[in-house]
Amino acid sequence: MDRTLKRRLEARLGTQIQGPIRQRHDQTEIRIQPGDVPDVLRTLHDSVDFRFEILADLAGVDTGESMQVVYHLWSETSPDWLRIIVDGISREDPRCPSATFLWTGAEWLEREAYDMFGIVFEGNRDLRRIFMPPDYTSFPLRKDFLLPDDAARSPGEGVRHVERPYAPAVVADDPAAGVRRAPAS
Amino acid sequence: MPARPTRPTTRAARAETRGETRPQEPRPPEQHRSEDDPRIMLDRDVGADLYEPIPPYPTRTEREGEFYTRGDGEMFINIGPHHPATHGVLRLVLKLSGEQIVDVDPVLGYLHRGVEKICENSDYYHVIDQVDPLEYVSSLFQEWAAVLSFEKLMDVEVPRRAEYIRVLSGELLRVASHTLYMGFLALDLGGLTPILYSFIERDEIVEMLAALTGARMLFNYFRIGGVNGDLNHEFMSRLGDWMSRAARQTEANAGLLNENEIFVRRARGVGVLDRATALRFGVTGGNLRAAGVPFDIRRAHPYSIYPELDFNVPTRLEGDSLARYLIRVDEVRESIKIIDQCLHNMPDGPVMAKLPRLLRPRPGRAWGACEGPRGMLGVYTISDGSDQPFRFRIHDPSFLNLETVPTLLPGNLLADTMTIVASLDPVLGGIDK
Amino acid sequence: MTLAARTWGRMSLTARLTAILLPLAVLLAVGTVVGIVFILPPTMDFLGANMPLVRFVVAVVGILVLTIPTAFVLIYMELKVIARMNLRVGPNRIGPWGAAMSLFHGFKVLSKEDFAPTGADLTVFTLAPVVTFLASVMTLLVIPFAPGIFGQDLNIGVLYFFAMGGLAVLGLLMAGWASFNKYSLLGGLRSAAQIVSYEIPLTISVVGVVLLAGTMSMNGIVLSQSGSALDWFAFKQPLAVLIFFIAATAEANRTPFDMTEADSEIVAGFATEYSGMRFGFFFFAEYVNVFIISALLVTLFFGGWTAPINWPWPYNLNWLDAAGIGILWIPIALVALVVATDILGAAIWLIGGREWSAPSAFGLGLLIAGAGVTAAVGLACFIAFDWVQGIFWFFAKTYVFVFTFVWMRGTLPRVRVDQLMGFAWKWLLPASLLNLFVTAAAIIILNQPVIPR
Amino acid sequence: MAVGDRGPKGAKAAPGQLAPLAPGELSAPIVVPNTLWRAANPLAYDGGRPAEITHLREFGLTDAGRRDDARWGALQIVPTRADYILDLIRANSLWPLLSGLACCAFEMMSGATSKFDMDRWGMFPFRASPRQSDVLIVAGTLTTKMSGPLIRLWEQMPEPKWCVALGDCTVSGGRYKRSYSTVQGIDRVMPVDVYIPGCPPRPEGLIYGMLQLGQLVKDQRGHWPEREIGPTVPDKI
Repeated sequence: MDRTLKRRLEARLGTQIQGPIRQRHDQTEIRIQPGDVPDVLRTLHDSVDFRFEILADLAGVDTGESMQVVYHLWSETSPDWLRIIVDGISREDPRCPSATFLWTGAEWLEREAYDMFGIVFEGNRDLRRIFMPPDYTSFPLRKDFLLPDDAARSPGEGVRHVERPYAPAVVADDPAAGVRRAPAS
Repeated sequence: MPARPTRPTTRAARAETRGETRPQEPRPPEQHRSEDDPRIMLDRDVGADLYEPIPPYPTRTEREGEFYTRGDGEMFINIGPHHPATHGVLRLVLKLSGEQIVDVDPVLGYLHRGVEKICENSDYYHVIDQVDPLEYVSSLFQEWAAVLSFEKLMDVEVPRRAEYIRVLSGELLRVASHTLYMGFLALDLGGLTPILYSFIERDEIVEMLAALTGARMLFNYFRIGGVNGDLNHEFMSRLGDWMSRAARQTEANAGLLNENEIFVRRARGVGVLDRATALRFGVTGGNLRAAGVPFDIRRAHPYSIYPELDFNVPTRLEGDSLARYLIRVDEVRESIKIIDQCLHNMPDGPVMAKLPRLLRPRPGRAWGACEGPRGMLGVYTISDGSDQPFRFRIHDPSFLNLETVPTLLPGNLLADTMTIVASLDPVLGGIDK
Repeated sequence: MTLAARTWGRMSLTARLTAILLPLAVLLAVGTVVGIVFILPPTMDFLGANMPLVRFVVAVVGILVLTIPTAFVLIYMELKVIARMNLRVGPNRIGPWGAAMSLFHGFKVLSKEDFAPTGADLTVFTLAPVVTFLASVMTLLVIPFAPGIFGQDLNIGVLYFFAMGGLAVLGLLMAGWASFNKYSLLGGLRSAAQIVSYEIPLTISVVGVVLLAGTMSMNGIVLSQSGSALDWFAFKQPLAVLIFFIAATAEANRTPFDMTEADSEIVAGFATEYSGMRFGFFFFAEYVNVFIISALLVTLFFGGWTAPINWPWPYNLNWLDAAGIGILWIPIALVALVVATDILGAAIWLIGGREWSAPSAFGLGLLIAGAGVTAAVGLACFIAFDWVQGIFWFFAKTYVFVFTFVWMRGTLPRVRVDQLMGFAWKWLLPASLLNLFVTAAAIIILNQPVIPR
Repeated sequence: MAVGDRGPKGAKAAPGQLAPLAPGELSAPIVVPNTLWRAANPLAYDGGRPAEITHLREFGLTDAGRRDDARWGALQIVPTRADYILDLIRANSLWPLLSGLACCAFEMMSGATSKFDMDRWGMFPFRASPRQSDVLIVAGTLTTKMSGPLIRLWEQMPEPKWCVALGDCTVSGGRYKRSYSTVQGIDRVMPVDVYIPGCPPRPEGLIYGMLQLGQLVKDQRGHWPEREIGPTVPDKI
C-alpha cells in the first residue's frame, strides 16, 4: 500500500474523485464520473509526479444496475497498481469517453468492451464488434445474458454461422442462420 | 346430371383450390443470387467481386470505411483465418499495391470461446481449469495470474516451497514457449528444420511437466494457496537430464538462426516498433523490452519469490523483428539461470495452504498480474460474496501486441507480414479468449 | 458332347499341357524362322534407311518413360534426407525402408478428384501443368548420359536447353493466371519475374564454357573435358560454377528461392487451386527440374560422363571381345547363375543342418549367386562397354548435386522477393559478365587450340 | 535400423506391450501392423462380421454368385481388387491439411515432429492448400464464427477426403459445452470419420487415430461414394 500515492492523488484531483480512495494489498482504487475520464487520464499520464504511462488493462463491468469501465495503470513512481473505476454508466444507453487519445492500444480494448457489454466509447473511431460475428445481436457478458443450461439451448447449437454477405431478407428466414439470444432474466 | 369438377392436375393448382398459395421466394431484380451459396444475395453482379473481402454489409465505422475504399492499383488479399503462417485462426485483410502492403485490417474472434462468461458461472476452483486453454502455449502463467488475483482477494498466504515450485515450472514453460517462438519464426521465414529442433526441446519440457502435473499442455496445476502436487522423482530426474544440456542445446538452436545470413537479413530492420509507439499501444513483454523499455513485472512489480532471485532483464534498442527474436534468446538464458537457482535453494515444507472446500471470499476487487512469455498476463476479479466470481476479467498480452500490426505492416512487403506477425508472437487462444 | 470335348475330358493334366504347349512351340519356332528369314531384313533396311527418325522416337519414348521414376526416386530421397536432417526417421513402413512411399504418394495424387474452381479459365488451367511438365521433360533430350546415349546431339544444345527452360515459366504463369486466385496470381508473377531475372546470369555464365569448348553441343562440351578431373571446366571457370549453381537453384524454384510456392506466404503459390494429377504434374516437374539442373551442372562443368580419373588399361579387354561374342554373354551368365546356385545351395543345405530346409537353402544360394553373377556381369560390362562407365559416372555426379539441392532445402530459410531480385541484378549479373570478359581475354591472350583433342 | 517400429536390438517385449527403450531412442508408438488391405483384426469391428464390404461378398450372396461359375468371379475380381489397391494406396498416404484451430494444433504438430514421427506412415506432408490434402484434422475448439470458414475448407478438399475430430472440444464441445459461441462437436456441421478424445490428446493418440483412419480406409467403411455430405448428427439433440 502506497500512502504517498493516496496523498498525491487527493492533492492533485481531489474534486474529481468520488468517494474514498480504497487501498488494499498492492492496489489503489479511485472512482470517477464518466465526464472526468479525459482529464483524469491525461493528468495521470502526463504530469511528472504520476507518469502512469502503461495502460495495464481496460475492463467493462456490468453490476446489474449500472455499467462500469475499469482502468488499471502502472507507473514507475509508485509500487501500486492504480485502478480507476468509471462508475454510474447507465445500462440503457451506456456511454463513456474513449481513452484512445492517450493510449492507441485502448482501441481494441474498447472494442472488446463494446462487444461484450455494449458500452459505446465516444471518440473511438473503430467501434465494431471484435470477437462476435458482425450480425450478432446480444452482449454476452451482461448479467442478463444467461448461459444456457444444456447444449440444446446454447447459441452454438447446430449453427453453420458463415460470415456471409449481408442479406437480411434471405438469411433471416434461413432457420440455421440466426444466433439465438439467451433468455433474459 | 352436373359435370363432376375435374381434379386439378398440377400441385400448384391443387394448392390454390385448397386456398393455399405456395410461398414465392423474394427475388428483387437489382440483386443477384450467389453461385456458391444460394442463400447469399449479392448487391453486385457475380464476378471477381464475389471473392473480394469487402464487407457486404454497410461499413459501420470511420476506420472501416477508410480501409475498404480502394485506390487504383490496389487489391485486397485475405490471409486467414486458415493460413499456414497465421498462428491459429487470425485473419488479416491486407490492402496491397503490387506486393507492398498499403493497409491491414485484422479480424479476430475466430477462437472466441467465452471463457470469461464460463468463469463467472463456475466456482473458484474450476476457474483455474477454465483459464488454461487461453495461453495454450504456456498455460501455467494464465493460471498464475488467476491465482494471484484470487489470493489477493482472499488474503491467502502461499507456502514458500509452493512459490519455488511455481517459479520453477513457470520458467521451464517460458523456455519451452520461447524455443517454440524461435522455431515458428524460422518456419514462417521458410526454414523447415529449426521448428523440429525446437519441438524436441519443447517435448522434453512438457514431458517433464507432465510427470509433475499430469498433463502435457493444459496443466491444471496451480491452486489457490499453493500447487497441486509436490515435486516427484521422475520430474526431478528428467529435469536433471535436461538441465545438463539445456544451455548448450539452446545455444546450438539459436546459432542455427543467429548465424544464418538469410534469416538475419530478413529480420533486421523489419517492423520497427519504437519506444513511444510501444508505450502508446500498451505493448508488454519481450516486444516492449526490444523497444528499450525495461518493463518486466518480475522486476517492475515483483509478485512471487522473484525479488530473491538473481536475474537481469535483457533490453534492446532496435525494436525490430531481429531484436524481438534476440530478446527471447537472452530470456531463455536468464530463465535457465532462474531454474538453477530454484533448484539450489528450494526450501522444504508444505505446498498448499489450508483452505476450505467452498471458497466464499468477502466482496471486493483484486487485480493480479504476472509476467508471461509474451508479456503481462492480468486477471481482474470482482467477488460478490458468493462462491463464483461476479466478474472475471482476463487481460492477455498478445491482444495488445497484435494490435500494433496495422501500424507495423504498411510499407512492407507481403513476405514481411509473416516475419512481423511471427516476431510479435501472438497466441490466438489468449487474444480471442 | 462332341468328340473333342470327350477326348479333352479324358486327358490327364500332363497330356493337356502337352496338347497346349506343343503346338504353340511349333508355331513359335516356325514364326521365328519365317520372321528372321523374310521380315527382318527389309525391316532393318527400312529402319536403317531413316535412322535419325528411329533414334529420335526411341529417345523420346525412353525419356518420357524414364522421367517418372526419376521423380519418384528424387521425392523419396528428399523425404528421407530431410527427415534425417530433422532428426526424424522418415517413411519406413511402406516398402523396404519406406522406399515405396513416393510411389504411393504419386498414385494417390493420381486417384484424387480433379476439378477447376469457379471462374477459372478452363483451357489455360488444364494446359498449364502440361506445359510445365513437358518443358522440363524436353530439356532431357539434349543431355548426354553416356557416349552414344543421348536424345539428339544438337549443335546448339545449350541454346535449346535454355529455350526449353524458359518455357517452364510460361506454364507457371498460365497456372497463376488461370486459377482465379490471388495467391496463385502472386505466385505466377513472382515466378515470372524470378526466372526472367535469373535466366540472364545463368546463360552468361555458360558462355564462358562455350568459349572454352568452342561448341554449343553438349557432347562437344563433354568431350572437350575428357581426361582427368583437372580438365573439367569447374576448375577453369570456378566463378561460373558458383553463378550457375545459384541461378540454377532459382531456376528450379528450390529453397532458398522457392518464392513461387512459398507456403508460409502465398499458400501454395501457383499450385494453390490445383488438385489431383494436375497438381501431380507440377509436383513431378519440380523434381525433374532438380534432376535436370544437376545433370546440366555435371555436363557443363564436371565432365559429364567422363571418369574423374584416367583409366590405366584399355577399356576393351581383348580376351572378352564384347563386339565378338556379344549376345552370348547372356546365356553364359544364366548358366553360371544356375551352377553357382546349385553349388551354394547344396553347400548351405549340407552344412547348415536341420534348421535349413532345402527351399530356404537354395533360395539363399540363389540370392548369393545372383548377387555375385550380377556384380561380375556389371563389372565386365563396366570394363567392356564405355557407355556403362559413362552412365555410372554421370549418375554418380548428378546425384551428388541432387543431394546438395535437398540439403539446401532442409537447411536454408527463404529470401525475400526484393532481396532475390537485388541479388540477381546487382551481384550475379556483373559477376557473370566479369567472368565472360576474363575468359575471352584469356583465350585471346594465350592463343592456343581451345579444344584439347 | 528403423528406430520407430521396434525397441533396441535384443530387447524382448512381451506380446501386447512395448519393448523396453534404450536411452536416447525414440519411443515405440502404438502400431497397427500394416497388413495389406485385410483388416488386422476382423473381430475388432462390426461384432465379428468380416470387416471388408466388397463387391465380391455382396455378389456371393446372390444366386449367380452361388453358382460355381468362374467367369463371373474373373469379371468381378478385377474392379474389386482395383478398389482394394486404390484404398491401400490412399490409406498409406494420407496428407493432412495444415490447419490448427486451438490448443490441439500444437499436439498435432508435435505428432509430426521428431519425437512422434507421423511421416513414418506417409502422413507428414502437411499441405497448406486444401486442394491437395486428404484429411482435415480439426484440432481445437470450433467456434460459431470459425465454423463457416472451416466448412468452406472441407468443401474445398477434393474427394476422397476424411475428417478427424481431435480433442474434446471438437468431439462433443468438451469444456465449452456451455459456451455461447462454440459449436458442440463438429459433427454438427460436417461429417466425421474418427473421433480422438482428450484435452488435448497426446500425439500418440493422434497417430493411433490416424492409423485407425487408415484401417477404415482400407476396409472401405465410410467409403467416400457412400458417405454423408453434411452433418452426421441432427441439429436438435
